[in-house]
Amino acid sequence: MDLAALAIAVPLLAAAGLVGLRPLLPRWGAQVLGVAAAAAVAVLCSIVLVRARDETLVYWLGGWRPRGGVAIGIGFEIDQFGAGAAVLAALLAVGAVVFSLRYVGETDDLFEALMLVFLAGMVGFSFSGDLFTLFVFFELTLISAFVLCGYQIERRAPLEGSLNFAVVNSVGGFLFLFGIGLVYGRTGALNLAQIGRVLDGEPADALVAVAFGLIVCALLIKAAIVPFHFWLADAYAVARTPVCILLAGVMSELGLYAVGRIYWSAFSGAFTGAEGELRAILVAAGVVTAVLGALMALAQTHLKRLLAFVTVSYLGLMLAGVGLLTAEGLAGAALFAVGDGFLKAALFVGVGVVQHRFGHVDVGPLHGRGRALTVTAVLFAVSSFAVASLPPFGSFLGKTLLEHGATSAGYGWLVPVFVGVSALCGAALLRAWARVFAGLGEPAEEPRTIESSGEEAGREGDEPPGRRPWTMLLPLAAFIVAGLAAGVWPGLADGTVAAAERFVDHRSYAVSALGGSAGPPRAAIPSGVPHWYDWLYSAISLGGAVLVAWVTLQGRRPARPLRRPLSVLRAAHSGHPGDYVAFVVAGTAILGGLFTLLLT
Amino acid sequence: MSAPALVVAAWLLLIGLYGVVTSRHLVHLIVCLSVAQASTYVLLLAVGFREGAKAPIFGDIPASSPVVDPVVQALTLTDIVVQASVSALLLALAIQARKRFGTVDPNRIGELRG
Amino acid sequence: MSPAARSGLFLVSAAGLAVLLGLALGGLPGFDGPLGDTAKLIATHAVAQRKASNVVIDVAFDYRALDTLGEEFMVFVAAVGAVVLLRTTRDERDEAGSAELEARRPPETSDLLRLLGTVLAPLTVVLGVYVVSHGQLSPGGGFQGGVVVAAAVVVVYVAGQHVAVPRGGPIELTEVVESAGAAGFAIVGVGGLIFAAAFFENFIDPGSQGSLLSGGTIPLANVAVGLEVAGALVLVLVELLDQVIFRRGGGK
Amino acid sequence: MIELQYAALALVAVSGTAVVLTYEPRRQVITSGVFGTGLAILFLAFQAPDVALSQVAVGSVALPAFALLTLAKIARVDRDEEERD
Repeated sequence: MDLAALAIAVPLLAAAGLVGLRPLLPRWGAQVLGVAAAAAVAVLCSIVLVRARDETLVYWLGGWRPRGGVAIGIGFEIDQFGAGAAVLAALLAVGAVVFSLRYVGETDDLFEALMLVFLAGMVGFSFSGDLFTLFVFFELTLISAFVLCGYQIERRAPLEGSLNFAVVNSVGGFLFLFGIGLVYGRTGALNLAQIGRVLDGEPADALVAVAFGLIVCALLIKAAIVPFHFWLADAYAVARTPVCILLAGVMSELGLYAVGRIYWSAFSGAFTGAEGELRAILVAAGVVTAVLGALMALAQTHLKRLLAFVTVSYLGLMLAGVGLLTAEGLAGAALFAVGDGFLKAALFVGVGVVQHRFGHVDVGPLHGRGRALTVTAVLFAVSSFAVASLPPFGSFLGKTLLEHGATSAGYGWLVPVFVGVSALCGAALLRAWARVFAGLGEPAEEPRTIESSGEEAGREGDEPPGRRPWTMLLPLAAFIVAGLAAGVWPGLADGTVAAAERFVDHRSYAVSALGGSAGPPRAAIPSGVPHWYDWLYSAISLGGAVLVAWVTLQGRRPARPLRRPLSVLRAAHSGHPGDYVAFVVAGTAILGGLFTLLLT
Repeated sequence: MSAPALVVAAWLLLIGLYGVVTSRHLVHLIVCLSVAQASTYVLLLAVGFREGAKAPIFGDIPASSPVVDPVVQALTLTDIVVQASVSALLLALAIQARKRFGTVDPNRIGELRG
Repeated sequence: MSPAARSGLFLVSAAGLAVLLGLALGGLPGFDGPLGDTAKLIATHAVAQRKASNVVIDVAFDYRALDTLGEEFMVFVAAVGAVVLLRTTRDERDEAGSAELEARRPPETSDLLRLLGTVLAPLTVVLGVYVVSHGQLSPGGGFQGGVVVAAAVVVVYVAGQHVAVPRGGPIELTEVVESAGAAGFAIVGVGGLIFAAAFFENFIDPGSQGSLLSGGTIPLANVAVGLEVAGALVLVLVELLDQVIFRRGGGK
Repeated sequence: MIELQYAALALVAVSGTAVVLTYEPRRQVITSGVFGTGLAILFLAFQAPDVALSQVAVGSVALPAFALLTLAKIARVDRDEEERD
């Protein structure tokens, strides 16, 4: 599977070329190179995805095949989930680079170079079957992402967002590496399958539980799960639109992907018998995140920050899906991540167009001014409804699978939670849409702090206002179409469930990586979604979203009983890196403690 | 006896994070991060150390002599480079923070609330 | 949170974390057990397979070369990021005004410093090249040697401040060196695809143990990394130095 | 060798704590240089000369240099602003 290696080498070489040839390359040449490299990655990863249909692709870097079940070098272990994540990242990157074509600023060849390294990092992360290589690409993704977040150094908010992003995620890196050290000390292995084989032997002890806890916390920081989520709202709210597309569309989801990957390949044998407890912990964390994110989204009047909290909320839903520890839940989370990833990218592009036109994204001052942007208004509304699980978009299909997974795992009470959270997030989006694009309701409360003062306001780019180049509307439409395709592609739901069955098969993963004999493959049961009641749930979500949006549109401030809890919540989001790190340590102690108490 | 090394590793992680949490100066905060990261070097190398074994460089020692774990050393090399890269960028952000916010005290930088 | 609340939350949680870490670390084997499976395989076979006596470098540049590729591009991003994050912004330029920028000439350096620089720099470069080229034999390698070379370049840069260093030329040259190094390492990987069967497969004859060219592609990779690290470090340091030296407001 | 290891561990633990508790940044950079060198000695005692060399390059030279330059720049901005006022 040389193509998989090329999917990492091509963007890296292109990035080096962009920087090295900067004096010679004209601007358009650099842009062509950037788009071409990202598109090449998309093509390469798609071929890999197609080839991964029937079997897990194993690729040993440097030709170092394992000897007697012991890995010597680094292995890629690529199944449809890993390849799919890479395709999603590459497609979003193509859209992001196209969006940024007419979006000129300073030193932009460097911008494209950084985007390509960022993409290579995510692709490597999705392919890796090695714990330390996961860490390396985790850090590569992080470091390029936070430079991209802070790209606009002439403004204050990006600087602070980037700083918090870097500090909190660096701490995540330490936890990750500490966990790797513990695992390596116990197993003498870095290859996930090999770790799994050593750990299978006996039930987990404190070392295994704590190591798992540290690694999971590091990944949950990336995935912005409460209480590790604080940095995300700060960073995503201030990054430039093309960066947001990749951050919110795929980077955080990759954290959850890695939780699943590491659990099923390495740790699930050691935790046999304790799945119930682990399920309860992960689902609880997911639900708390989903609800909190939705409430915070409703409290926002800054469009990008609003989208950031919708992202947090939906990441919570996905964690709940992965945390069910069943193939169906995982498949639902994956499909939901793809559909929602495209639609959220579309929403960020929509907000980017608004920012391009008006120079800021505060709902208050924008009241009714979006009427001028007809196409954007329509597309933004469509994506908002789709995010609130409008059939037949991918988000609807994914959430349907999630709900089925929850019911069959005995967590039927999750269904109303999912429906309610979708309604709240949809309401937050629709209310903002109604204010900005339709001029309905009262203007929002006082402008938010970010970018609201005159000094901070500034258009993204040098284009004269009023023009909405096709390079911005094209990705917007394409992302919506992709989100739709993720819902109507024939056989996608069943295919995803089948892929998930393979993903959660601990034993056959090890066999495909290191050899040995596997049992018969598990048969995937056709999901049969959507049923009639799934349409009903969707209708409730959508109706609830419109209703909540309508009710909250009337008042300038939140309802009286909600004010105090909301203000406490908002005060916790202080923008202080010390606070955030303290929360990270608290979360790690709690999660690690629960794992140690309940899983050993 | 591996206990002292492991205790020092855990201590460096916790004290480094304490510094990050209580910091009043961004440069101080960044240096404290590097202390916390040093904990991972100590842990990795302690995990790979074997009493009486030599460094895994077969220039001057016979090929059969016992050596310490070469893999963790390669991992630590990578780790050190990660730290250098992240710290350099954070320091660049600190300079910009001073220019834009007029302060390097994280308690007084606070644009992003709620 | 107030500072007291923040410290309180941290101390309570850190105490909990300390207990967990204590429990976990207690489960690690001591210093007397056998090496882990992977390490044992590599420690016994590396020299025979690669002929390079420094097994750590074998691991970093051959067995686990992909990790090092990721690491090199982190350095690459750090250098690019320093250029991005420390660039002079438009408003700063407006504020300073072109006349004032003209007046902000770098200060004169003393003859002694210049002499010291002239003598030290070539010696340091030689040392750096030695460290890079002997990585497969003795402790050292591309990263460490690259840092040494960068130190030499920066000494020249600081000592040579009296020569008006035109902004643009040297920086761009450094960027070229840095990206050539980064690309070079990736190309060594692609070479494995072309001349052998897998990405980063060692496609050059490993030679004999102890010789300067032992290890096949390992010395090549070391040179690439050395270039990249030296270039990147020079970029970061020069960007930081520029912030300090060139802005020494002589016009005031 | 194990004695050297204990001594280096003690040095690292003490100097690491000192780095964190030195809140004055300029003095902290000096302590961090000591800490970085202590780590390098510890790595030698761990039979890791390659890592020790990297640690000297990064912990004792590059990082303190970065940090000092950053502090110099911050002081520079402070002074410029005072002059302007």
